[in-house]
Amino acid sequence: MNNFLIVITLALCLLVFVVLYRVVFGPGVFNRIAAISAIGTKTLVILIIFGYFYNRVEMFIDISLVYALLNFIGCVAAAKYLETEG
Amino acid sequence: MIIRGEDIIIKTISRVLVPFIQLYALYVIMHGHYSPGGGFQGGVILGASMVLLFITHGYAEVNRKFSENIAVLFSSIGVLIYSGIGFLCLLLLGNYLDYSKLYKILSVDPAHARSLGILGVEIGVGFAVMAVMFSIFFDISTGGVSPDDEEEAE
Amino acid sequence: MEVTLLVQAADDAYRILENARGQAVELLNTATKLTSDTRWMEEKKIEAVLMGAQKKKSSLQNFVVTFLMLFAFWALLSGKFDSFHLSLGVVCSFVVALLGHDLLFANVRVGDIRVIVQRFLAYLPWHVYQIVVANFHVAYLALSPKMPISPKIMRFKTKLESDISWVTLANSITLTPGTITIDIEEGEFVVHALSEKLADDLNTGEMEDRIAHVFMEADHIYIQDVLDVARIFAEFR
Amino acid sequence: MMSVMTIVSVLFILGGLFFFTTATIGLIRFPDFFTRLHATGKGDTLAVFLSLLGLALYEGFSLTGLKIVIIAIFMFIAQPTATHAISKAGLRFGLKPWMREEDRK
Repeated sequence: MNNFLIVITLALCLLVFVVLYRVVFGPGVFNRIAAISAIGTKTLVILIIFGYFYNRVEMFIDISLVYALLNFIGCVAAAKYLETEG
Repeated sequence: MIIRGEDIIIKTISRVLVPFIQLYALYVIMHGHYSPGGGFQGGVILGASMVLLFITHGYAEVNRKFSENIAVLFSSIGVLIYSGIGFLCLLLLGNYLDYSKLYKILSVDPAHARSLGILGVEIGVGFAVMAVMFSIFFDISTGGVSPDDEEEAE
Repeated sequence: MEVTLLVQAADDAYRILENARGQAVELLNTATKLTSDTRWMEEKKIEAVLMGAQKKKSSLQNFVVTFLMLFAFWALLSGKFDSFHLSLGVVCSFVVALLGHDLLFANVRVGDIRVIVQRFLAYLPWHVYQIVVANFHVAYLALSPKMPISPKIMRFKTKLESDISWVTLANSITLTPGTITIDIEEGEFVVHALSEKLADDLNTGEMEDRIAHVFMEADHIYIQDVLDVARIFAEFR
Repeated sequence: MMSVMTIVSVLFILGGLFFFTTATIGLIRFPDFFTRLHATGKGDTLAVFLSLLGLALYEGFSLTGLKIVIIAIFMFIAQPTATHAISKAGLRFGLKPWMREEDRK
């Protein structure tokens, strides 16, 4: 099972790098925000899988929940800011 | 009733989520000595929940619950709790923040006293971080002048 | 001679009939106006009664319910059931409930909460099915070389009333195949659809009906629907 | 020897990885901002839900598993809302949706 989880983690990291293309080259700031939000969702799964490697799942779940919360709040805040500025 | 034309979806969702986020932040503060996190992280989440309420419900709603003056008061109280526990340890002939000396006034064994001392310090740090983060956001978003002051000036 | 009399009589008869019809129309008009007036007044009265009742009991009740929900959430998070941590939980939920008891239940609609929860749970399987279909659709579009999409923006008005059902509808639209809710402008949903067919699927209003059923909004019966005045008028003219 | 639960959770996680992959490919390949939001808004929601459900099953029915389910439910609520927030800001900002050539006339 551990090997399987390592493979999943590596695949997710690869996907994060693919999404990073949109963050760097994505035309306009909105594409970048959407891509960063997508990276956040992948990261929170990776964080929980890390918990299994270190045998401290309950600790990493807390971190992952915080990550999800801040991802959501940051996304809404950026959207609101651009809405008022634009 | 529904106010037509307002961004009702984000408003409703954040309205439902904010109490749970705040409780989660308090959980992170209170369980700082078992799990990751602690005062600073919990304070940041608490501040973030306030920011979410601010950007979705506007100045008036937040000001009714948690005004800027209270934020300033809370940041001072947080620092007071932190430094107060530290100086209390000094008075009890220990080092600064040497929690185990607190057993002399708490009537528990030193290990338990250490845990309680850490909890107290974390509550103080959490309050301070939350209030400072919120007032920084407040100042940035209103340009340093609160709408109440403007009304009085007019 | 007789012809003129006849014509006159016919004329008179016609005028009388015309008069009678005018009066009848007027009467019916007044009647409809009255029904709509009384309906409006009745609605106002019911609304006032409900508002008053809600205000009286709502504040304390909301506080208690919020407190209990938050405390359950705390117990789930904490996982430590000794007295010290539980008392910490009581204090924390009390503080948060004090600050936010008007947030969680801001616009409560009148309705049986147990029925709503039951119907919502019954609604979920269909919704999950829709989400899975939507994901395979996105996967197909993303992997197909030609990418058969022709996006368009459509607007539609909804008949739903409360804000929680609006939110459910908007999030459901976002999660179902090929459509996302972009905006709500003056009560109109602005939806971005990936193709004409998917937009038509949305226009049939199946999802709207289901959500109206979940939040008990399909159970209204308006007086206007029962007392169909328009048909009587059509008979007269 | 793997138990049934482990196999089911492996299947769930693989499903989550598949939808993550398609959402990412969609994010890269789709022509404009709104169509890309279709990919992230739908794909990531179900992918996170499936992977977290798989991990929760692997963990078993404990408090930790319940916490993972809480994250999944939170994402289920938050992801469409975030999508809505960004797309609304984009529309108000003045982004024009991409259309096919024949539709523009």
